[in-house]
Amino acid sequence: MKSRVIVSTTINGEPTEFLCEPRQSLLEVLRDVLGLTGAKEGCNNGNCGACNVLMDGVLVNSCLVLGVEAESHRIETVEGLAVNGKLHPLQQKFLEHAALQCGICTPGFLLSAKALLDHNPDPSEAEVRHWLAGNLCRCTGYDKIVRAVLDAADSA
Amino acid sequence: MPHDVWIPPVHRDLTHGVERVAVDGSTIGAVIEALDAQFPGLAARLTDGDRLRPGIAAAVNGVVASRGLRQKLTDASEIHFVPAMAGG
Amino acid sequence: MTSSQYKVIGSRPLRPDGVDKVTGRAVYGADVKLPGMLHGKILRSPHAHARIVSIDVSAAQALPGVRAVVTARELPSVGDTVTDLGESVVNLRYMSNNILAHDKVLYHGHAIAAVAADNPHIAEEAARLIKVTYEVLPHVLDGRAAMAANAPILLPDLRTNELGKQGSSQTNVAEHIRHQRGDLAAGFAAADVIVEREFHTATVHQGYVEPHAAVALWNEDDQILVWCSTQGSFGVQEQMAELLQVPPSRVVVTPTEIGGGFGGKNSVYLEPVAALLSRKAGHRPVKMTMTRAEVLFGTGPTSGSYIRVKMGATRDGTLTAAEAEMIYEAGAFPGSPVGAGCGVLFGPYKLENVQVDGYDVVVNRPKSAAYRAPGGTNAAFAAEAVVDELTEKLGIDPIAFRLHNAVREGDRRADGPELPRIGFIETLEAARDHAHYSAPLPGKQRGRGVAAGFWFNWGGKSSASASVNADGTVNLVEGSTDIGGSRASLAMQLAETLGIPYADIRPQVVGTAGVGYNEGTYGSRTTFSTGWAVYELGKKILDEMRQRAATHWDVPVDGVTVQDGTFAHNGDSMSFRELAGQLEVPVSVSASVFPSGFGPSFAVHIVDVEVDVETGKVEILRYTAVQDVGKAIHPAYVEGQLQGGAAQGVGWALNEEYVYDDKGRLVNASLLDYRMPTALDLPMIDTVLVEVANPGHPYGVRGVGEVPIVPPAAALANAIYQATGVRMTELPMSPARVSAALLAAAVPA
Amino acid sequence: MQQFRYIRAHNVEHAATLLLQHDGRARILAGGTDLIVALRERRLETELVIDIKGIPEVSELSFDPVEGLRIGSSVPCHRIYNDATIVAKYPGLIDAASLIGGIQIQGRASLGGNLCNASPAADSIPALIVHGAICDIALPQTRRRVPVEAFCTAPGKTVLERGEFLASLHLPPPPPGFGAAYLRFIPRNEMDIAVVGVGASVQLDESRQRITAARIALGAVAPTPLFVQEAGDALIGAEPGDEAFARAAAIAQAAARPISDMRGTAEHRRHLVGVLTRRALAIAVERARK
Repeated sequence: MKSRVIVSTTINGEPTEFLCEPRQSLLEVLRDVLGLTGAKEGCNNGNCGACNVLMDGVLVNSCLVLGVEAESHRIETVEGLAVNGKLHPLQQKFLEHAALQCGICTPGFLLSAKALLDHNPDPSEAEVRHWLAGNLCRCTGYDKIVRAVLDAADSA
Repeated sequence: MPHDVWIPPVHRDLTHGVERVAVDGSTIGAVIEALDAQFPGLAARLTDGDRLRPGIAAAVNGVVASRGLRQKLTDASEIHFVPAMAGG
Repeated sequence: MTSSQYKVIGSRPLRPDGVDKVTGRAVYGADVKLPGMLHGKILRSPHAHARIVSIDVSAAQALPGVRAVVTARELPSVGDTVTDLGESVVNLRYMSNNILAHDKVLYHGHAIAAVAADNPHIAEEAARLIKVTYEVLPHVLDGRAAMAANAPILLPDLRTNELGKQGSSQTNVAEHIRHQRGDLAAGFAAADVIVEREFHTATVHQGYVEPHAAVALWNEDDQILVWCSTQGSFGVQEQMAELLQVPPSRVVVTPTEIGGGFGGKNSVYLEPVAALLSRKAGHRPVKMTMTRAEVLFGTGPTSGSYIRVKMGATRDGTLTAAEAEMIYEAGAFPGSPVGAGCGVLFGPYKLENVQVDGYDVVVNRPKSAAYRAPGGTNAAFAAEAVVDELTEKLGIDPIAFRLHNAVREGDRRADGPELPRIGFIETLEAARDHAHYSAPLPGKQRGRGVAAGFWFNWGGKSSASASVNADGTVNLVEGSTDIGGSRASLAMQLAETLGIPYADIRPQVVGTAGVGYNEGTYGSRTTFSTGWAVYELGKKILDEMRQRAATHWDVPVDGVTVQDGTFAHNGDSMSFRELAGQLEVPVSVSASVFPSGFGPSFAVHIVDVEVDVETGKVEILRYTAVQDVGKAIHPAYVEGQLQGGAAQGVGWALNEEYVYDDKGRLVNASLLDYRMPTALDLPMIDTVLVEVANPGHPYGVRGVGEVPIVPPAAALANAIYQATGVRMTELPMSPARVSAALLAAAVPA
Repeated sequence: MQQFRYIRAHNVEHAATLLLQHDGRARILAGGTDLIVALRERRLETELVIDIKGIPEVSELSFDPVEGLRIGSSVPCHRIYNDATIVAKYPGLIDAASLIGGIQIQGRASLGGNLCNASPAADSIPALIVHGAICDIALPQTRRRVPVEAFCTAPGKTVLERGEFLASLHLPPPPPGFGAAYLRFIPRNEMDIAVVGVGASVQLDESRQRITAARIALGAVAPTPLFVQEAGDALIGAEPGDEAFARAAAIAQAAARPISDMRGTAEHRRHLVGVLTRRALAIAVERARK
C-alpha cells in the first residue's frame, strides 16, 4: 500500500507541493512537513482554535482537516498575515492592546479575527465574542483581545 | 539582647504550650541551638542537617530570611518559623 | 511617589517578543526540531489504582521504526530525599514514581512506559502494543473518604506528620498542620453572631493552552541537553539531576517560549523520560509532546477540597474569632497546597483568636501541582462566603465590614509574623468608591457580590547580566521565563535605572548555560525579584560608565555625575550613547539577588450576575477587579494579570471540574468537556490598579499575578445569593447544581 | 493515528461502490469534524476514507418553492446560515446550524455528517425532525428515503446498511403560518455539547390564533434524538400560550429518558426538557406569526 501522496496546494499565496500520509492532519503537515509552526496544537480535536487557518477563505481547525484534503485549495496561515514586512492591522492592534500574554493562542485568534473582519468589517462586541468563542485563551480573560479586534475594525 | 521567638503551634508540645520564648543568638542557627537546649527536640523539628527543613522559612521582623540558618541577627528581633511557600 | 517621577515605568510600550508572537515565529516547546529527532509517546494507566503484575514490551520493541522502550526500571532508584524545588517541597522517590509508575499505578492516566520511534504515529502504535497485567485495587477519590479508617491505602509507607510528630500507622493523611493564636473559646463567647458552614471544591486544572512539550538529547559525553516549555529552566535542571542521579552541571536546559503555565509547568513530566529514551535510542534527540487528554490525565491539577469555616463577630461588626478545618486532596502523592490555603483563608482580616487545621490527603487522582495562588481560591470561597453571611446577619455593608476588620501594616498573619506596608485598606476604599459598587442593578434574579483575597507573594533568587553595545543599546540577558510580558517589565526597569529609552534595551531569555541561577517564574516573583537584579545591573553599568567617562575626560570619577542618561563633568557632557560608542574597555555586568522584601497582595472583586432560575445558568453582567499592585511597571500587562486571574477564577467557580466514573476513571479529559470560559462567557473585565508602593523594592513593585484568582469564586457565590437567596457551598456552581439548589429552596421563576 | 487510504469519490455510484467493496472497513468523509477525531482517538477503525465533497450532488444546496430545500450531505453549516432564503424559511434549522461547534467547526461540519454521527445530543437532528426532513440514502444503483426521526437507531448507529450512504436531506417548503425553533442548553455559551436540545415547530391557522399542527423533538435525553409526536399532537387545535406550551412540555418531559453523565444529571435534564420545550414553542409561534 502506497503510504504517501503528493498534494498540490497554495499556501499563503505560494503554490506548494508536499508529500504526506493520509492520516496526517493539515496541522501536522503545516508544522512537521512544511515548517510552518505558527499554527499550534492545543487540543487536536477542534475545541481550542489554536490551529485555526483559512481554507479558501473559510475558517477551519487545521487539526480537523486531513493534509490530503488541501489538494487544489488555498490555505492561509499566520505566517502569511504580514505582507512585505508590514504587520496586518490585527497583528499591530494585538500588540498595542496587550492582547497576548503567553502568545500560544494568538495565531489562532488572529486567523479567526481576520475571517470575521473579512466577513463583517464592522462587528459589535457581541459579534466579536461570538466569532472568537471557538478560540480558547487562558491568560487574558479575552478583554484585551476583543478590544484589539474592535479597534482593528475601526481603523480599517 | 534576647530575641522574641514565636513557637509554631505544631511544636508547642515540646515547649509545654509556651508560645513565645526569649533567647539569644547571633544567627538563626544559634537561636535554634539555644531553643533546643531549653526544649530538646526542637532543632530536629526545624532543621535538616545544616539547613532549615524544606518547607520551613524563618521570618525576622516579618521578613523572610534569605540566608536560612546563617542569617545574621544584629538587634533583638521577632522571629517566626513559617511555612515556606512560593506560589504558582 | 508619583508616576511622573518615572520616564519609562508606568508607560505601555510594546513587548520585545511581540512581533515574533503575532507572526507565528516564536518557538514554543513543540516547535523545536533537531536533526535525527525521534518522537516519544507514553503509555498510561487505564485504572485508578492497581498493582502492576507485569509489563511486556516485546511487541512494541518489535514494531518497525521503534528505537527504544523504557519503563520505571530505567529510572535510578532515589531515596526518600525531601527537597525544595522552588514552588513546592517534594519527596523525590514519589516524584520518580509519578514520572513512571514503579510497582503500582495510583490514578487513571498514571504514566507507565514510553516509546521512542521514527514518527509520532509509530510511537503511538507501539505504546498500544505494550502489554501490562494489572491487579486492580479499590480506589478512593474523595479526601474525607480517604481519611476514613477502612479506606484503601495508596502509599503503604506513608505516615502522618501529625502536628510535627511522625505517626506509626498506615494512612492516606500525609500531614496535619495548624495555625493557632489567642483563645478561640473566649473569642466565640464574645461574638453576637456566629456562622459556621461547610464547603466543597472540585479538582480543577491550570488549563494552559500549550500542552507540555520537551526535547531531550542524552549525548555520548553524558551531557543531557533539554529544550522545553517550563516556568523555570534551573528547576528542570535540578529535577533532572535528582531524578536521573547525575550532577546538575551535566544537564543543560534551554527554555522555549511557554504557552501558559500558571504553576503547572514547574514540575517535570516528560523531560526525564525523553532523556532516558534518548540514551537508549543511541543518543538521538527525542521529542515528547502531550495530547490535551494527557495534560488533563497526568499533569496539574490543583486540589479539590473540603473546608469547614466558623466565624464570629460582635454586633458592631468586629470579628472576634475564626476557626477552620481544611482537607485538601493532594492527588496520588503528598503535597497539596493546604499550607497556603491555611494562610490565605483569614488572610485579609485582623483576628486575635484563630485556629486553622489543615490536612494533606492522598487520593487516586493526578498529583496536584501549583496553580496560581495555590490553595487560595478554595480558601477564599469558603471564608468570604461566611463573611458575606455575617455582614448580612449584622446588616452591615460588605465592604464596610471588611474595612472595619481589614489587616493593615503591623497586624499579624494567622501564622504569626507582622504584615509590612500593604494596601488592603486602599483597595477596599477604591472598590467602595468605584461606580460599579453603587450602580443600580435593576431586574429580577440579578445580584451583586463582593469578595476579598490575599496572597503572600514571593521573592526568590534571580540573576541577570547585561552588556553595553557600541550603539548605546544594552543587551539584557535574563533567565526568567517570560509568560506574560516580563521581558518588557524588566527592560523597562533597566531603562529607568539607566535613564535611557526602553527601545534601547534588548532583553533575551536564556537557559541554564547562559545566566546565573534563577528560580522559576512563579510566586508572582519575576518583575519583583528579577526586577531587583536588573536594577542592580543598572547601577553597576552606571558605575562602570562613570569610570569610563572619568578616564575619557581624565578626571577623578567622583567628579562625574550621571542623570537621565547623561554623564557630565564641569560643563562637559556625554550621552549614554556617545559614551557607549567610545568605550575602549567594554562594559558588561552581572547581578544576583535574593531579595526578601516582597510584600503581599490584596484584591477585591465586584461582580454582577443574572441567574436563569429555570435552568440554573449564571450569566456575568459586569466584573470589576480592584487590586493593590504596588507600582505597575507596565500597566497594560498588570491589567492583563488581573483580567486573566479573574477569568480563570470564573471558570473554576462556574463550570470547571474533573468528572470521574465509578471505576475512578476521568471521563472529561478534553477541552470540550472540561469547560473553560470562552469569549462568550465573560464580559469586559474592568480593572482598578491601586498603587501602594512596596517599600521592599526600589520601584515599589509587588507581585500581581496570583491574587486575582483568589476572590472570583467567592464573589460569584455571594452574587448568586443576592440574586436568588440561595447560598452555593460547592464548586463548581454549575447549572445542574444551581438548579438543584434553587429547586430544593423552591425559588420561584 | 492508524494508517488508511484516502480516495476522492467522483460521484454517488463511485462512493457507494467503494463502500460496498470495503464492507464495513471504509468511512465517508464530509466535514471530518467527527470522523477525524474518532479515528484519532481510536473510537473507529478504517482502511479507507472516502471523501465525498467532490461529488456535485452531495455538495449542492438548493431551494425550490415547490420541492423545498435540498441539502447535500457534505454542505457545511456556514453555507446554510449564510443563505438568506434558508434563513427566512427554515429558522429552526438555522438555529441549529449556527450553534454546532464554533465558527471554525461550522466552516467544515455538515448537517449530513452530524446526522450520520448519530449522537443522541446532535444539534441538527431535532431541528431537522421538526422541519419534517427526509434522508435521501444512496446505494450504487438505487435510492431510498427515510424520515430523519427514523434514521438513528442507537448512539452512533443508523439505518444505513452495507454500501449505503447519506446523499442529501430534503425539507418540505414551509407553508405560511409555519414557525420553528431549536434551543439547546449548555453550561457555557459556546463549544459545548447539548445537555438537552429541543426542536419545536408549529403550523398556525390563517388567523394565526390556533395551532393546526406541531412537532417536538428532543436531543440528549434518550439513546437517539427523540421525536415526541404526542407532545405535538396535544397542541392541535390549541391556542398558543403558556397553558398549551406547558401541556406539551409535560408530555415531552414524560417521554424523555435521560441519564446522568459528565455533561449533566438526569434530574436536571428532565427539568430542562420542560423549560426548553416551553421556550422553543414560544419562539416558534412568534416566528410563525411574522
